Amino acid sequence: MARLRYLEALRKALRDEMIRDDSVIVLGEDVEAGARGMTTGLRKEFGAERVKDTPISEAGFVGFATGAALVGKRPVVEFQINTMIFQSFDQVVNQAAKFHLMSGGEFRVPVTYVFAASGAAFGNAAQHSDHPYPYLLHAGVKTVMPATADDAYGLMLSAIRDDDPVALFSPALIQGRRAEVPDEPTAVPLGVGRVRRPGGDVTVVAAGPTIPIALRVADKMAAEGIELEVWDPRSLLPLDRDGIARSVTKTGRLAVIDDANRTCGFAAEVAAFAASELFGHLRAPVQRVTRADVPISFSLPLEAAALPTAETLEKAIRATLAGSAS
Amino acid sequence: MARLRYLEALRKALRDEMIRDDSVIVLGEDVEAGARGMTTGLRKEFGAERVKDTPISEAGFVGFATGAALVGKRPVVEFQINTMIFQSFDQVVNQAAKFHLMSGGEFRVPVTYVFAASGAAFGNAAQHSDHPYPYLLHAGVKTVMPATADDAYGLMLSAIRDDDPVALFSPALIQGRRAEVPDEPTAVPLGVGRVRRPGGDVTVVAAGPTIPIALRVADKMAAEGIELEVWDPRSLLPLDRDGIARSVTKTGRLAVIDDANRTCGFAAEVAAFAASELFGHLRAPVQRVTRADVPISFSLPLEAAALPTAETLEKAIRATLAGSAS
Amino acid sequence: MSRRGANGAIGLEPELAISLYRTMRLVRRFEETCVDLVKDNEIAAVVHESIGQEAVAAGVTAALGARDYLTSTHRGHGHILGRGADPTRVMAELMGRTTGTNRGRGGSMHVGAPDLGILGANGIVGAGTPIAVGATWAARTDGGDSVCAAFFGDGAINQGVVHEAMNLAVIWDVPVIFCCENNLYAVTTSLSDMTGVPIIERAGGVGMPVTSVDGMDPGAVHDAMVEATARGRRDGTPSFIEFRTYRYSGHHTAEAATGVDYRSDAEMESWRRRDPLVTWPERLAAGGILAAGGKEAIDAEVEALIAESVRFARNSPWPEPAEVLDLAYAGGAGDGFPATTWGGT
Amino acid sequence: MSRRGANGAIGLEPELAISLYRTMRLVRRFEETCVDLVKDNEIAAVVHESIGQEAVAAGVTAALGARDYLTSTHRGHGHILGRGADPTRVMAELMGRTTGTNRGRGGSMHVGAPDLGILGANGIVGAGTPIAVGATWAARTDGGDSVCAAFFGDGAINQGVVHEAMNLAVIWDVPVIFCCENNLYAVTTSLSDMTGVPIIERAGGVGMPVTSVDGMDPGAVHDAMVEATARGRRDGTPSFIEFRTYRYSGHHTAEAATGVDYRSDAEMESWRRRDPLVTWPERLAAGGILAAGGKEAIDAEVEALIAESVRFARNSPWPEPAEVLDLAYAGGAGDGFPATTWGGT
Ligand SMILES: Cc1ncc(C[n+]2csc(CCOP(=O)(O)OP(=O)(O)O)c2C)c(N)n1
Ligand SMILES: Cc1ncc(C[n+]2csc(CCOP(=O)(O)OP(=O)(O)O)c2C)c(N)n1
Ligand SMILES: [Mg+2]
Ligand SMILES: [Mg+2]
Repeated sequence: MARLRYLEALRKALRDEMIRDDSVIVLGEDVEAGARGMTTGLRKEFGAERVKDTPISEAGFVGFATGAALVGKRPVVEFQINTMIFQSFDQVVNQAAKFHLMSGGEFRVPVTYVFAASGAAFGNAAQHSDHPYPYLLHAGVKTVMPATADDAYGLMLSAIRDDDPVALFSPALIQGRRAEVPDEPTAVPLGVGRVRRPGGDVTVVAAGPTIPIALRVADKMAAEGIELEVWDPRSLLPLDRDGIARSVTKTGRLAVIDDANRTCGFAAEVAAFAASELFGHLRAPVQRVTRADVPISFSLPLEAAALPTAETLEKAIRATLAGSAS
Repeated sequence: MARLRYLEALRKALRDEMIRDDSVIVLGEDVEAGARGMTTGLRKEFGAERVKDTPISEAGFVGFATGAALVGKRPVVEFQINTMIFQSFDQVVNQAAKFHLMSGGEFRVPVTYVFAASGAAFGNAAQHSDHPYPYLLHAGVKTVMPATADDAYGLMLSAIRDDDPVALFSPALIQGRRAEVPDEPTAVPLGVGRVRRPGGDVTVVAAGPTIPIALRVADKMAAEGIELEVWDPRSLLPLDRDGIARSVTKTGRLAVIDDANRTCGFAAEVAAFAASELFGHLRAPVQRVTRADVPISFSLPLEAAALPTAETLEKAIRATLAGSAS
Repeated sequence: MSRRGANGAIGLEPELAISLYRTMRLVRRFEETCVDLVKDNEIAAVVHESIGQEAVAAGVTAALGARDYLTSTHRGHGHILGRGADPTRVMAELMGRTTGTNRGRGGSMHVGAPDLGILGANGIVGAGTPIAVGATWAARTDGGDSVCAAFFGDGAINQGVVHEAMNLAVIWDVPVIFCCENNLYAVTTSLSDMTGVPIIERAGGVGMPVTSVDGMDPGAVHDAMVEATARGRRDGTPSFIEFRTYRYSGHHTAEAATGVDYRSDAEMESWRRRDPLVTWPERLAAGGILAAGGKEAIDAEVEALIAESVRFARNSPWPEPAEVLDLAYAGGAGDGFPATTWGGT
Repeated sequence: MSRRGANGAIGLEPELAISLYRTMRLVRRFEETCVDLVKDNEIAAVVHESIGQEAVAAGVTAALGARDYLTSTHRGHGHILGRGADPTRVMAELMGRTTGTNRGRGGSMHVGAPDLGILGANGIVGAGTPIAVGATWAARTDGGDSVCAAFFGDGAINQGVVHEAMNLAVIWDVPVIFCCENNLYAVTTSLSDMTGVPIIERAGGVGMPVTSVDGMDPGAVHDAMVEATARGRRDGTPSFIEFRTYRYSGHHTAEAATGVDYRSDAEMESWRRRDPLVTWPERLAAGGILAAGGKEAIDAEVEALIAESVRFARNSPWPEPAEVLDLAYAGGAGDGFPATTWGGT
C-alpha cells in the first residue's frame, strides 16, 4: 500500500496497464510533457508509438482512437479540458458509442476517455467549468467518477480493460487528495457503489467532488444525532441501483447532491429512479442539490453561488426530515 | 383559419416572420431547394441574402449564425438531420448558449435551431434516429417540441422572436399531421403547457410524437372508465411545472412517455420534479416510458422494440393504478 | 496488384479489366434491385444509390490488398460489394434480417465487415475519415504495410473533421488514400457554390500528394489508386484522389417525392453518355479483351447472384424484438443499465 | 487609416508609430501586473500572458476602423486593449468585479465590448472564427464596409471549425482577416510536429490571399493588415496573415508549477533579443520619431493608468451571490426554469 494522490493513482493505473498490456496507448494534447499530470514520464518509458501528442483536433483524434480500437488497440484519450468533449461529440456519441451495435456486434471499441481536472475550480469561467457527464450518460456511454485515489486507481483499470468506450472524470477539486492505494493491480468493477459513511436517517447520494461535501455535512449533522448514509455510486453508468435501493429501503429518505447541471442531470436520473422503483419506501420528497443551470460566472461569488454546497445540502436534508420539498 | 400540415405551419410561421421582420434569415443545408419542406420557395421570395444554403459545415454555420445574431440578425438554422447538432455541439452549448451570460448581458443571441424530421422514422438506423433534445435541456437551451400544426405555428413565432437561442424539434412521425392554424400570427408563449385531453385518474405527460400515442391509449382506456389527462408541455424548457402540478394534484398519479433516451432524459426530469415538488400528491410510483437506451437498430422489429409505445404506456398506467412500479 | 499489361487502349491485365466490369455490373444491378425493393417496402427508409459512380468503387477496391482497410459512406454499396462482401449478406442487411452483415442492426448506411477490413459505412458525412486514419496507423504498428481507402463525397470536404483527419495522416505518416467521389452535388447544393477553389487544392494545402482522375473510367481510377497505394505502403504517405463522377439518380430514393430540381437535363445527359457500364465493355470489346458473348455471360451470372441475394434475404429471419438490448454493449447490458428496466419487453 | 509617411526606416506616420509603442507598453505592463495579481490571488485562476506578442496586437488593432470587428482568444488582453477597451474596466473584469467589461461574468478569457466591435474573447481554441464570419457578413448586408480581425494561434489551425470558417468567408465574400499568431507552440506542442506544411499553405488551400509577416515588428504587422483590410473593404476578400511571434512566458501563469519543459534557452534568448518593447522604441529614436524623454513620458503615463486600473478594480464591488441567475437568459430566468427552484439562494 502506498499513500497516493488521486492523480498519481490514475497515472499508476495507466502505467500498470501499459506494462501489462502492449495494446494500451495514450493520446491527447500535451500528454508527452504530461501537462495534466496523468501522463508524466510515460512517453519516455513507453516511446513515441504508445504515447502521442495530438494536434488540437478533438474530433479527429477521438475518431482516430476509435479506428485504432477497431483493430486491436486500447487507446486512452485524455481531454485536456472538460468541455473538449463538445468538439468531438459526434465522434463519441454517434460513432464510438454506437459502433458495436451498428456493426451487429462485429466490432468493439475499447477506448477510455479521461477528463482531466473536470468541473469548476475557482475562476475557470463559463467555458471551462462544466461537468459534462450527463451528456454521456444520456448517450449511454459508460461513465465513472471516482471520489478517492483508491477508486481512481481501481476504476481506471476497469475502464481500460472494458471492451466498450468508458469515460472517466477526474474532478479538479479532488484530484489532489490522497488515499491508500494497493501495490498490486486491484480493479474496481463498474457498476458497484460504496457506502462512504453508514447512517440510518437519510441516504445522501453523492459522487466525485460532492463526496467531501456530503461527508462534511454528515459530520456536522451527526453532532445533532442525525445520521446520514453517504452513498457513492462511483460508476454513474452502469449504476448500482440495487445499492441505492438497499440504502433508501433502510432510511426512507433520499437527497442527491451532484456537481452537474440540474435539468436532465445525474441527480434527476437518481431521483426519477427512486420515484419509480423506490416509491413505496420513500417517506419524504426526494431532494436534488445541483448546479443552478446557469453558465458558471468567472467572478468567485457567482461561481460559488451556482454550485452545490454544504449549505444547500444541509437545507435539503432538513427539508426531507421535515417532510417537505426544499 | 386554414387546415395545414405541421410542416406547412412551420413554413408559414417562418414566412410570416420573414415578412414582418427583415432581420430574420434562414441558413442550412439545402434550404434553397427546400429539401426538408420548411423552406420551400423562400429563397425565391426573399432572395439570396436571406435564405442561404450552407456547406456541410455544421460547426461553421452554427457559429456563423451566432455571429450574425450578435450584430442584429435573427437567424433560423435548419439542421437537416437531428444528430447534426453533434457536429456543432460546442458552438451551440459552449458558445451560443453561454454568450449572453459570459458577456455580462452585453450581447444577445436570438437564433432558432430547427431540427427537421427529428426522431426515428422506420428504418433510419442508429445515426439518424436520435431525438437529442435532452442534451439541449441539460445545457439550458430553450427547447420546444410542438405536437400539432397550430402549436408548430405559434411556437415557431415565439422561437424566432425570442432573444435567446431556442431549439425547435419537428418530429418526423408527426410533421405530416394537420390542424387548424389561425390566419393571423398568433404566438404560443414558451413555457405554457396544454391539456390535450382532460381526465381525473392519471396524468400522462407526453410531448411531440408521443402525444398521438398517449391519446390513443387514453381513448382505449376510457372505454374501461379510466380517464387519463394527457398533458402536453409543448415547451420542454422553460417547462410549465405549475401546469403539471395542477394536473398531478388532481390525479395523484403520473406517467411520462417520452421519445428520447431514458437516462438523464426529459422523462427523468419530469419524474424528478414530481418526486421533489409533488411528492405529497403522488399516490403511486411515477412511471417513465421512454426509449430503451440502446442505439436504434435499422431492422424494424428492433427499432419498434426500442421506442416507447402504446403498449408500454398502457402497461405503465395499469401499474400506477395498481400502485406498483412497472 | 495487377499492373498494366500490353493491351493498348485499356492497358490493364485482361482479367482485371474484365473483373472491373463485373464489379460495376454487380453494383449497378444490386442497386437497381434495391430501388425496386424500397418501392415495395421490402427495404425500409431510403437507399442512396451510387448508380453512375460504379467505376470509382470498382477501380478503387480492385487496387486494395487483403490486409488493407476501407471506410465507406451513406452511398456505399459499391465500395462494399467491390471489396468483396457477399451480396446475399449485404442484401439481407438491407432487408433487416439476422443473416445480414450487421445482423440487421446497421442497414444500408452502416455495412461493415471485419474480415474484409471494411470499418463501417457511415451515415455521417466525413465521420469515417479519422477512424480510417486510426485503424491504419494501428495496423501498421506491428510492421504491416496496410493502407486504407477512405471514401467520402465532394460535400464532405467542408467538414472540419475531414481536414483534421487529413492532417493527422500527414503528420503521423498514415497511408490513408482519401478517396473523394466528386459527383458535383451534395444533396441539392453544387460543389462550385460551396468551395472557392478546386477540391484538390483544399487537400493539397494540408500537405499530401493529390490528383484528380476521370471517375467514369475504372482503369484510370485503378491506376491512380495503384500509384497511391504503392507510395503509401512504401513510406506511409497518405494521398488524396478526386474522382470526377456523377450520380444518375437523386440523392436517395425519396428525392423525387420532395420535388427538388437542381440539375439540368443537358448536364445529366452529358454524363449519361459516359456511363461506364456502357463505355467500358465497349472498350474491352474493341480491344479484344471481352470476347463475343463475354459481357452477356457476366450479366447473366450477376443476375443470378442478385436473384439469389433477394431470395436469401427474403427467406432469412427477422431479429426478435426481445433481442433489442443484446448488442447495446460489448459485454451486454446487465444490471445497472437503465435499459434493462425500461419496461419495453 | 494612416498610411506610410516619409520616415525612412519606419515608414509610418509618426503619431501612429508612437501609438504602436504606447499600446505595446500598455499591454506589457498590464499583463505583468496581472501576473502579480494572480500570484497574490487578486485575480482568480490563471491568465494567459501575451508578453512577447504585443507587436501583433498593436499593429493589427491600429489598422481597424470604428465600425470593424474583432474576435479574440484565451491570450487576448493585447487585442482588447489595443482595440481601445478601457484598461480600468478590463482590470475590473479580471478581478471579477461588477464594473468589469462583462460585469465579472467573463474574466480574462471572455472579455467583450459591443461598442468596440469586440465580439468576445474565447476560451475555446478556434471557436471565435465562424462567429467572426457571421458577424462581419451581417454587418455588411446593409451596405457597410466593415471588416473583422479574427485572432487565433498556430495551434488553432488544426481545429476543423477554423477550416470551415475560412471556407465560409471565401465562398460568401466576407472580409475577415484571419490573424494567426504563430508563437510556435500550443501549450507544450511544437507547431512543426503538428502540421506537415507551413501554416499559410493550409489557409491558402482554402482559397484566400495569405501572407506571413514578422510579428515582432508592429510596423510590418500594421502594413500587412492595411493591405488586407483595404482589399476586404473593397471586394469582400478574406485574408490570412501569419504573424511570426513568440510568447516569453509559459502557456499561462500556472505553467511553471506543472514542471513542463519544452523550449530551449537558446531559442528563448534569440526571441528575447527581438523584444518589440525594446527594438521598436530604439528604431523610433534612431529615426528621430521619438524625441529624448518621449519613451519615458509614455511609460510614466502607462504606469499611472495601470495603477489607476488596479485601484479602480480593487475599489469596485463584487457581484452578489443573489444575482447568480440574472443573466442566464436575455429575458431573465423566470418560471419554468429549474434554476429558479434549485434551492441555492
Ligand atoms: C455531418 C452531416 N451533415 C449532413 C448530413 C446530411 N447529408 C447526408 S448525405 C449529404 C450530402 C453529402 O454530399 P457528398 O459528400 O457530396 O456525398 P454524395 O451524397 O454526393 O455522395 C448530406 C448533407 C449528414 N449525414 N452528416
Ligand atoms: C478546442 C480546444 N482544445 C483545447 C483547448 C485547451 N487549450 C487552451 S489554449 C491551447 C493551446 C492553443 O495554442 P495556440 O492556438 O497556438 O494559441 P497560444 O496558446 O499559443 O496563444 C489549448 C490546447 C481549448 N481551450 N480548446
Ligand atoms: Mg457529392
Ligand atoms: Mg501558439
